[in-house]
Amino acid sequence: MDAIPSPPALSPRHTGFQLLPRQGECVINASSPPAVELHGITKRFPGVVANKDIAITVRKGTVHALIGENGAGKSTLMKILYGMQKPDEGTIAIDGEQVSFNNPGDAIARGIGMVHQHFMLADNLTVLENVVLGGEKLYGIGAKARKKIVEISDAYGLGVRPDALVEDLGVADRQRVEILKVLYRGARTLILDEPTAVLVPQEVDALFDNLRELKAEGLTVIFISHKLGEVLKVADDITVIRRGTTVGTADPKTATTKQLAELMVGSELPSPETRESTVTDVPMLKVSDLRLAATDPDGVVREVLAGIDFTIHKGEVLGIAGVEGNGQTELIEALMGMALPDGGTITLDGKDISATPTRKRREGGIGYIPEDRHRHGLLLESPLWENRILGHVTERPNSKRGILDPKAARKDTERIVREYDVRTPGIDVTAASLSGGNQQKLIVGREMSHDPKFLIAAHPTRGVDVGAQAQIWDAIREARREGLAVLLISADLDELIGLSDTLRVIYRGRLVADADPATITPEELGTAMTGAARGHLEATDNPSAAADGDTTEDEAR
Amino acid sequence: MSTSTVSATSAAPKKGGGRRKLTLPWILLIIAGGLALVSLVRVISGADDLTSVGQISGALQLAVPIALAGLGGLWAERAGVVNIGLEGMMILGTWFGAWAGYQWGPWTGVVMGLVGGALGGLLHAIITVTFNVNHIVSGVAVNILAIGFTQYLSNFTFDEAPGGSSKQSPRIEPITEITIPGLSDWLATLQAKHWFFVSDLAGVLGGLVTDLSLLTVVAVLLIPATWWVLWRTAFGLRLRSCGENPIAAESLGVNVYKYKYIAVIVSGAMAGLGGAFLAIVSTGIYQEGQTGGRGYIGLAAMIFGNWMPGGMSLGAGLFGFTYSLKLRGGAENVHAMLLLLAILLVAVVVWQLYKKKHVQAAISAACAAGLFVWYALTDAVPSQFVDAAPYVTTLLVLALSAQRLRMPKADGMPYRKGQGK
Amino acid sequence: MKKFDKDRLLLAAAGPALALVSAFVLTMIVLAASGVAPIDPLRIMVEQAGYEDVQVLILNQAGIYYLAALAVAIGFRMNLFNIGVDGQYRLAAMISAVVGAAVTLPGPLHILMIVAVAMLTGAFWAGIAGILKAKRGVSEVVSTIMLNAIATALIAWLLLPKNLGVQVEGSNDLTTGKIAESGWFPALTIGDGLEIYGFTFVAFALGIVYWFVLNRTRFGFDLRATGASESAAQASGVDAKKMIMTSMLLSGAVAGLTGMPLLLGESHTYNLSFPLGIGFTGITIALLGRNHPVGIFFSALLIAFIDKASAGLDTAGYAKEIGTIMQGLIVIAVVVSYELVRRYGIRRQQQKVGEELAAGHAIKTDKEVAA
Amino acid sequence: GGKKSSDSASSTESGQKSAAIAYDIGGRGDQSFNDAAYAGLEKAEKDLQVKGAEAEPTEGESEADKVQRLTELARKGHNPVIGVGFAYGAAIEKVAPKFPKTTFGLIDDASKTGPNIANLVFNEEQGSYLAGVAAAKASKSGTVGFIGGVEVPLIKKFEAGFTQGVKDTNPNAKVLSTYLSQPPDFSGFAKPDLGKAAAKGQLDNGADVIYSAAGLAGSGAIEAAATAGKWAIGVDSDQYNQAGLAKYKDKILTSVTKDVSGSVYNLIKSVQDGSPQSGEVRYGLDKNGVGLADSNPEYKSMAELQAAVEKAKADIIAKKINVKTAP
Ligand SMILES: Nc1ncnc2c1ncn2[C@@H]1O[C@H](COP(=O)(O)OP(=O)(O)OP(=O)(O)O)[C@@H](O)[C@H]1O
Ligand SMILES: Nc1ncnc2c1ncn2[C@@H]1O[C@H](COP(=O)(O)OP(=O)(O)OP(=O)(O)O)[C@@H](O)[C@H]1O
Ligand SMILES: [Mg+2]
Ligand SMILES: [Mg+2]
Repeated sequence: MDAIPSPPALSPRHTGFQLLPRQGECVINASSPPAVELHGITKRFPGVVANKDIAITVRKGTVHALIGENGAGKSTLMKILYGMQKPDEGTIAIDGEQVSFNNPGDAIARGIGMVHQHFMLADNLTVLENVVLGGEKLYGIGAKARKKIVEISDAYGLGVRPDALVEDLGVADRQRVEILKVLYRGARTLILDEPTAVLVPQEVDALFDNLRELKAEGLTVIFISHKLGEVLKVADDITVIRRGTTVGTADPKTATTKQLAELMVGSELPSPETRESTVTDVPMLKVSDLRLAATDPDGVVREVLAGIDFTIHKGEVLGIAGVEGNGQTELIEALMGMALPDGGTITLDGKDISATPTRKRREGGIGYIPEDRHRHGLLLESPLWENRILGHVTERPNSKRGILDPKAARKDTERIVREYDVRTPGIDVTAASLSGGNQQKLIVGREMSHDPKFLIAAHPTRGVDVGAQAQIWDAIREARREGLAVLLISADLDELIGLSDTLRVIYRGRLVADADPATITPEELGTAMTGAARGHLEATDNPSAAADGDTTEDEAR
Repeated sequence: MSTSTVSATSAAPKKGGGRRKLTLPWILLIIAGGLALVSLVRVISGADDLTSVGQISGALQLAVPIALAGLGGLWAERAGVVNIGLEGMMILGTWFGAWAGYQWGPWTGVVMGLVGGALGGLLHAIITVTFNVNHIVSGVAVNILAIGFTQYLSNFTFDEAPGGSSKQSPRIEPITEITIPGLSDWLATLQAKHWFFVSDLAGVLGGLVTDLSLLTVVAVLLIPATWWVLWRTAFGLRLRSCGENPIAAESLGVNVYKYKYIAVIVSGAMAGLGGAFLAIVSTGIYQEGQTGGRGYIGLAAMIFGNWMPGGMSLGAGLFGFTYSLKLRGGAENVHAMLLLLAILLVAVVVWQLYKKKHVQAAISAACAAGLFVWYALTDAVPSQFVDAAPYVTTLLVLALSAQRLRMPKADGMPYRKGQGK
Repeated sequence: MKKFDKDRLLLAAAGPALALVSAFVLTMIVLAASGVAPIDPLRIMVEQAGYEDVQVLILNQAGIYYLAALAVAIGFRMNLFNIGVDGQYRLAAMISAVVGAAVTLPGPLHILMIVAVAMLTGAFWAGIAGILKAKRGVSEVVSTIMLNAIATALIAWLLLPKNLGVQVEGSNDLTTGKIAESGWFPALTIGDGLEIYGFTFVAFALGIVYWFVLNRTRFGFDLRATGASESAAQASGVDAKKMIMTSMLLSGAVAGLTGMPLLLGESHTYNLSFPLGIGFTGITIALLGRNHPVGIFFSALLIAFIDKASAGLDTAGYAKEIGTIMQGLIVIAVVVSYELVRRYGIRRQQQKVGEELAAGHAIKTDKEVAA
Repeated sequence: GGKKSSDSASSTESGQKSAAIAYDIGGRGDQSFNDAAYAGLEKAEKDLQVKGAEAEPTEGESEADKVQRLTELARKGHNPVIGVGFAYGAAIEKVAPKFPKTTFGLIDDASKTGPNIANLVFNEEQGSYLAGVAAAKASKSGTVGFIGGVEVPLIKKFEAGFTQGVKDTNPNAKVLSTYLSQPPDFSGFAKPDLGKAAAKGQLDNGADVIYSAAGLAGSGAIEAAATAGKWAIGVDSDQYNQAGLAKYKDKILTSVTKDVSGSVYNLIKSVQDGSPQSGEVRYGLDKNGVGLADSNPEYKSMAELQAAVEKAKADIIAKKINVKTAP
């Protein structure tokens, strides 16, 4: 990281890049003013400068991508544009007109809509209620609003059910509700903050189709993502932010992901590829005929896991592909002992642990990188060193004979922070004050510090920037080489294919298909995840898969 | 080949879709069933007061202050502010209500009771919303302050008034009570015949239309009104969104502070109205310590009712009913309740057997048998247990009913504008 | 770095100072508004606290409050709101008094037994709420409110002469009979019959235990983790239901001790005038002390001081409700000023960063410093 | 040792006599027990030129606070020092030996004795017995009601006497009895709405005379009875004359009085006279320590009832009737 030159010294070293045009000279379309023009934006938070003298110009009717490391200040900048935060310095112009937003209401009135990185939905309210909230004056809160929602939903193929409770929706559906919220208010400029982080390829494609359609209607989209391939695919312009300031722009027609990554973090784009196999034939985790039923609030019993059978050997990474909500969460919970299965056995390193409590399983060598780090991995309001103890309170160096050893725990936290490059001012800051990527590195470091025999890694790099991604992948690879068995669950199919030694597809609580990561393409895997394929997937089995990559607009419906 | 549109919705097994809603016919059927059961117990035990006009109207009068406090809690918590200061706001309501009531008439008292409670609410709002202080601390402080201020002020006001003292106000003119002339008498006569079910129904209906203070009518109407405002208006939607996810609300241009303030002030006003009701309708005077924990009971009724007006009034009604039972010839009435409980437990046993929960069924059966024996061997329950009846009943109801409580998601959480993630 | 620490120290002291000053000012405004000379009552109160006998009263009361607040705090540390301390300590005091009066054992054993019975009773009563929460999901707020009332009724019934109670000829009181002297906790006598209950020291010692268990044991870590995030704690291997039970039982056991200073040091019997309501004061104190043993200690002292010092106001011709008002104002002033100081601290930090930037340093966020 | 709270004002100005009362929970202004004690002190201030001092308890206080209060009053030189209510029993037992020259008055408790303790006790059951006689006579339905504020032995004494009086007068009569709360929850004395609800229940069950020994909650019972056109019987003081109840006074048949005020006055006077009372000072019907009020003209007009009451009173004084103290 030391290699990164400080921003002012950065020079356009690659073709396709140019120094950022300053002083608003960037008038691409002379006839109409830019949709959004941010100038000299500075925003300070306690102990950190989130944005420093940022300037961005977004042309009307384009998709403008904003990329940068975790904590680079992208979300902050967008929140400023959306009126959720006030800039300390700088100006905002919308359609050539200088504006000042005191709250999101002002921004909405100027036709700006934002889909936040973390969904802004009230779980216990219906879709309709979530959509009309704050915009009740438009169409009321009753039948007229419902009609309008259905209308928009149909027009863009969002497939939203107005009367469903949001808590019953999957992530993709929530995303669509968020987009609908914005469209409902008649936004002309849409901000999408990492909309694809939680989506599978098909969903991403569907989203991009929607974006193109919006663009065709003259709407402007600002798009944030860590997935550089996507960015190149959908964006018309790209702005790169580093450490709170704009460091350059790129032309998606000419730039490569490698170049983008280098500009972002000054290092090479990492790849999850792991071709040398370390798989042994010593089984580490054996799951047979695992079953789990859940009871709905209204008493209906459903099978959420059925007949799950698999074995993970020492040094093997088993990847599970699947659309969210098909039993992955439950599988993890069953393996961790947070949910007791209704049948089947789980054997870890020869020992039956089917009825063992979570604590004992963790002591027995299960490491856990949870899918939702805020809910399952961290005590957000506690200092880092206490977070280092979490989950391993009974193990050294955290405690001795039932008594905590804060000194040792702190020392070890410092080691983790060093070894895993967790960027933090110290180990006494709260976990909440780390950016997502750094939180994730801390968790990975913690779980790896107890020499797990078996690691559950759920979306280990979700929302994490490319640099941090590489570190996490390296950590997993290294441990695997030393005999670690890994269960990998990820929505990022490149990651899944690249890291796994074996691939299985989960669909409606069953493992329906398996594939060889050496031959399978993300598109084929994506198809299988929708339940379209069974059994062993051969690359040749599915000739249409190749077409998936460039799905066209009309297919989206 | 159109894999691209397969969404998680269709692929993922739906979670809890199609929650079953209780429809009106079902509700009526359940009520009728309950009444029939009570009626049966009444006929067997001869405790005719169980569903008498007086019992029901007494229950209503005892339930109203609790329900108003509960309603107050509901308003605040729906907007995400925990209000344990209901008791204090109620105290303010009793004091202000009586202070204005004895001087300028009961309706002025009612208005001032509202204002007094609202002042308490305002204080709570300032501390919790503006200063973002732990809601429970603030509520506790409001309670302490309300006690201190009213006791202190009484020294200067009531103490000098004729008929008052430093602990008690002069008497307040009563509020008009209405009794529907023909109907009420007819129902009372019908009830006095002690027929199975018919008399009970007559008693219940009669209780609801006899000696009904106008303020009771207002209070009872506030329950559906609250439901309508919170669940059927844009204002209510915004208010509830502040309790579910204030940051989302903020991101849509809702002024969360404003709605929280309104909610907490209305909450205080409701509790204050409950206090005013106590002072003006229930007793006709202010009396130090007269709320006696009813604010807490209101809070409990609200949680009991799952933060919904209907459930809350059910909880308040249960309290009112059992309180009234205990106060009106407690020993005998509560004795009859033993039988009711035993019968209910038998039903639970059957259910548990059906669900193949044998251990639980055995425990329930043992309890039921114990209650039958107790009922058969005695004619009255010791008065101390009579006193505990409302609380034991509540606990039992809670323990036996499946708990699907769901409080507003951001209830009690600190919120600061512009701090959202 | 050194300067920074001094800043923090200053900020830490600013909170309480600001709170006390503003609480006193507010009280004075209230007094002045009601036409009472504002200084005088306060002067009387301060004067009261200078007297040895009042000091002893304050200390003893603080010990009692301390126990109640610890009980509440244990619950709070894992997001359980035990409103039921009031019922728990009363039932515990009553049952242990009965047992203590019925049995005679040699010195320390007798005391130990009474204390153990009290803890068990308190734990039992709290355990009902715990079991209802763990098994049936009943909100502990509701169940403990109910259990308080039920405890009252149960005690009233048990205290009847036909059950466990004793009514001395000619007395209108109901008691549990007197505990033999072997069951009295030795007190620290400081001349002229002034006694600091021995149990007061036990109470404060328990604060150390509380601190140790919470901050230095695995169990304490699990408990705090559950309070901070139930889902994260569960994933870390904590059995949430067991945790609810355990902490409720612990909270109840400590609550059971609340009555002990009085029972073992003063009344030696449970009677109709055994104080009630201490559990509720305990909530105030626990929150005021931020559930921290040292914080609780000071807030217990503060509340006890106001209680006892204001008791003398009415003999001096002032309404002693002034004390209650002051308590309310202090609670508000303390928490609000903590918040204000905290915000000020953040703003200052922000300013500093801004200044550093203005001074032309490179963009040097904290994160980079550590990297 | 340090200074004591009472050191500063070491004693009242020399020569000036003073007496002190320490109130029970509720304190001055309760229009009942404590106010009655205050009335006695007030009278003594006027008639005997003693200076009066008062001290109120705080809610939830313990024995130690009572000890402190009494000690402070005694040390300041007040004599006598009177504890209003049996709650002061244990405290007086502790303090009295330390101030042998001070007389301590203890109301409602005869169990804690000492050479300088005067136990001022009342035969509430005797007054209540007369109320029972009156109620039985006034009742047409043969059902009467008793409402007790809090179920403590003291209030049970009222119930016992009342029930006995009713039964002795009309063996077929039915007595309904209700308590509003259980100790130590003393809110039953402070919630008139509970009194009202209880009275309504009794009225619905046929009672036409209701006797309430429930402090302020009794006003609710009186209101309910009077509104229904039935008789109410008050307690402690002559409630016919209470301003707060003026609206219902016509239906207040009588009140069972308990001369707390007189007992306080007598004790102060005895101290002033140099022969302080000591030991049990019992106020029964004989000394008019308890009795029935007759302010209501309608009561006076009921000759038969009055006759029966007078006879019962004479019988009790003559010990022909022995009134029980527990139901
Ligand atoms: N409300 C806030 N209070 C304090 N600091 C904040 C706040 N919001 C953001 N920051 C800081 O500002 C910096 C930029 O954060 P921001 O969320 O904008 O990053 P980002 O570029 O969106 O990162 P990511 O890719 O992880 O989403 C972070 O380092 C963070 O520490
Ligand atoms: N209330 C707050 N107080 C302090 N810091 C905050 C607050 N809200 C946000 N932040 C800052 O926001 C920064 C980024 O938060 P955010 O959750 O957007 O990170 P992220 O990297 O985008 O996370 P994720 O990858 O999980 O989406 C954190 O570094 C944190 O410092
Ligand atoms: Mg972001
Ligand atoms: Mg992120």
